[in-house]
Amino acid sequence: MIEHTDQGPLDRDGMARLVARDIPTGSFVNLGIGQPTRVADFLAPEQQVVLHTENGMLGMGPEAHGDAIDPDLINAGKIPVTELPGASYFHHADSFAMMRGGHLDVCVLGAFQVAANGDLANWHTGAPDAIPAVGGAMDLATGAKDVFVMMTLFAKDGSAKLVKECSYPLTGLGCVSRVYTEQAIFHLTADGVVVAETFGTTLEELAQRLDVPLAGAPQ
Amino acid sequence: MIEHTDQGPLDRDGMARLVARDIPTGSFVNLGIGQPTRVADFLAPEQQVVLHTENGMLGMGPEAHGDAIDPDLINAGKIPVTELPGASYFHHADSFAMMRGGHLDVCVLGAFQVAANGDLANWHTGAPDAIPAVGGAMDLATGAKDVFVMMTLFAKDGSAKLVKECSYPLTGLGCVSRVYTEQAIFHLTADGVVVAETFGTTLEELAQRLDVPLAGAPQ
Amino acid sequence: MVEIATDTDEAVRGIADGSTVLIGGFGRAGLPFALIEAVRRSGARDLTVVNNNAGNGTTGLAALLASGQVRKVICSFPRQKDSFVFDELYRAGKVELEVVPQGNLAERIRAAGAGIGAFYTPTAVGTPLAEGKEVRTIDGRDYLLEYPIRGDVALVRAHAADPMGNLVYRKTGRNFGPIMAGAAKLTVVEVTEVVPLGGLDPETVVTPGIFVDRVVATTPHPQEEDA
Amino acid sequence: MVEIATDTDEAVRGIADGSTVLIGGFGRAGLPFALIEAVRRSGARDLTVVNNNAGNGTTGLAALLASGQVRKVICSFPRQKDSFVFDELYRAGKVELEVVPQGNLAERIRAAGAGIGAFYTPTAVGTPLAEGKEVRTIDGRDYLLEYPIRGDVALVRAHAADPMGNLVYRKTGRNFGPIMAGAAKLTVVEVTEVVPLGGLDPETVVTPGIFVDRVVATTPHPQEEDA
Repeated sequence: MIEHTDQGPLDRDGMARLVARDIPTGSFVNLGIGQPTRVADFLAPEQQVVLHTENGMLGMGPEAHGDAIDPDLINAGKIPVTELPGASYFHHADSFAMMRGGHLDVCVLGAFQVAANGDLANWHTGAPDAIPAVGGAMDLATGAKDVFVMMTLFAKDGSAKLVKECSYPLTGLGCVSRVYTEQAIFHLTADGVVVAETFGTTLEELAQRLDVPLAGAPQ
Repeated sequence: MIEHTDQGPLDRDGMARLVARDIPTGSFVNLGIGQPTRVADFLAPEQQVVLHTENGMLGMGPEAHGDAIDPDLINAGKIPVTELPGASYFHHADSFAMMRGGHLDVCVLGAFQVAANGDLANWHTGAPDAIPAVGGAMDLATGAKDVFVMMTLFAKDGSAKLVKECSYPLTGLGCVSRVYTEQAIFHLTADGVVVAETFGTTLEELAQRLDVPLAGAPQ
Repeated sequence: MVEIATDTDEAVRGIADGSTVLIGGFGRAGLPFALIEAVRRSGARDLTVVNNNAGNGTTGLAALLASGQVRKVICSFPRQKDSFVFDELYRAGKVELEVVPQGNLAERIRAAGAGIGAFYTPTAVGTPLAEGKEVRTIDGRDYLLEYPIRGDVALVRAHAADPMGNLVYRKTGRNFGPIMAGAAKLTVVEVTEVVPLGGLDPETVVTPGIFVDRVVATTPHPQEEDA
Repeated sequence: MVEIATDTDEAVRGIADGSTVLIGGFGRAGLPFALIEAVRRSGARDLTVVNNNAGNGTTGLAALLASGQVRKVICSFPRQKDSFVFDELYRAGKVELEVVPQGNLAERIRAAGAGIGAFYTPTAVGTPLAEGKEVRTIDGRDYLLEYPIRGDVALVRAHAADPMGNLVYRKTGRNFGPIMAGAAKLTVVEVTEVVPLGGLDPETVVTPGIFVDRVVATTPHPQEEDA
């Protein structure tokens, strides 16, 4: 466990950089819509990571601009993207079979809440007037070998988002293996929540502010 | 009902010719291994029939000879065949999805026995020392919209092959819609077995020799 | 041979009120914009629409919704920045919604075309979308039982067709087209180009013509790109 | 990037005794003849082999059977004119046999790769091959419950691969390759040619490289054509 107390909390790029750093070489990776998309900017070519987009492509390249925009070539966030050499296209049933069948090594998702046991809530606030919309979130959460979550550690109202039990409707059960926040990286393991690194805070401080037991922290 | 008493029973080509005649224009058709393969020789170009082979092809052409033989291009009977313009290739799961999903209009199969209710027995004699081998027979019997059977009406031991109930192990339940034999064409309908045409015999004679009720025949 | 329709109105003729209409496309990629417009013009009502989304802006699927022809939407992601037409109808109780996880949606459509009676999927176990669904434990893992989604009609956009109805797509425009084409009683496809027989390499055909009933050539609709 | 093996022995290294080995091919089309030979040389024993057939003549799968390395065969059609090696072993009780209708076999292999826990199929209902299987009536029709067939290893023959492991096939040689590639923990592919990166059109890739672990270039074995 490393406590980076010589720096403040991570900014968004800092979080994305660390997620990228931790993706094993040669992985097949799906980056969720929004914040996780930024991880692509920090993947090193020598990592040889292949990006999957669930609307039917492996070997997705960076966002397309100007003349490179092709309305038939978009990512899951409906942003125009590009194609890398060695890419392939497939239909939706094949794309989600790839995911459900456990062939994706890592997916990176945002979250409203993650529970200590790996339960994920990221699709619905539970608000009575919200229109439900799930997209591929449940498929990704259930299908990828490793699910990394990127989120702020606390909500705007100050409540922690790493919790004993999710209060929001669930996306998947026990699926999250790592949580990247601005203050710390958490590994969710069979032995409980392990803090891997802290940023601008300490394990002890985190243990005081969170309601979940952190391995190795003072009780 | 037409009684062709001015001629003898059909020969094999005669049966194949009548099956071919009765396949509706524009049909997608699978011809079983062996005798049914011969139907292809009698399909008229204007029928625009597209042949399916379950090992992964639509638009199959005639048997290949000489230099046209390609070891990667075979039919379900493992005979080298050719490719017609407008053909397509697909993998086994897609090929049988096509069949099981009810997209094939007609398949033509051989049979050991067909029951009056459309039950088919064509994969196993039930002999205790026989090595069971089913191939695509059950998939075809269950999947095609119409299953036509081509067979002799009587076995070598003189027993009828169009029966009240199959004694051989079944391939599919209630799946056969027509039976082409050397002596008659039978339509298996909700109202029972209807003789459409006879060859070298009469409805009355058939009714005497078969143990299944024939619509319109004297009791 | 497939029917090559002379225009989109002819291509969509005969869609009955109350039909379930599978509509390809993810966002605007692969969206059969011209066929949707033709269905709108046809006046067919009381439709159940299956699409990944529930319309954007004021054209395409949103226009079909706005004209009151849609009774129910089955999709994975109705809520978008510019899904205001759907949002308003939904909040007013004027359209039903069934939300299905995207992969279960795709697999249910595939199952319809493949003659699968039902299947067990791990996706959505333990979530609100599992409510009312049968759960089964297989090899220690929980799965939900899901049933096929069949269409009376499928509307698909592909890149090119040949006279047999064989189809090829362009890039991520492929998405739901190949599975929807197999899952409907009547499959209508708009393409940029109809090529002559022999004009498609048999190795590269994505949707065999057996799944296609009618093809119509249309230019990609201008609104497809800027709406 | 996929591993490009220098020879077939390297390509099949590490296959443990007792493995389930999915072997592509229908007849000799798409049969990974050189990889089967390498498995035979490896001496791996007690194998369960999944293939459409159960070997022909004295080479390929028949040779693997003859060398006593196969405990069980799962196939749709073992009996052929020249399947005497299998026939003899089977009659002597030296090899187990599970006969599966060809389409159920294909769908069970697909299900393994697609993460489907089980599925209901109409094929084989009411036949001896339905014995012991769960029957369920859905919309008035009876279906059997079938489970996935997973492989420890898949041996596949394709036409060409690129350095990402993307594959294209030739004609009816495609058969079981694409579904077996997804259904095994380790997928080994023999190809006629490894092309440079960018050498395959992304629209025409049949098996994406995500399903492939090792590729080895081999000339189609001469015995493939005349054995």
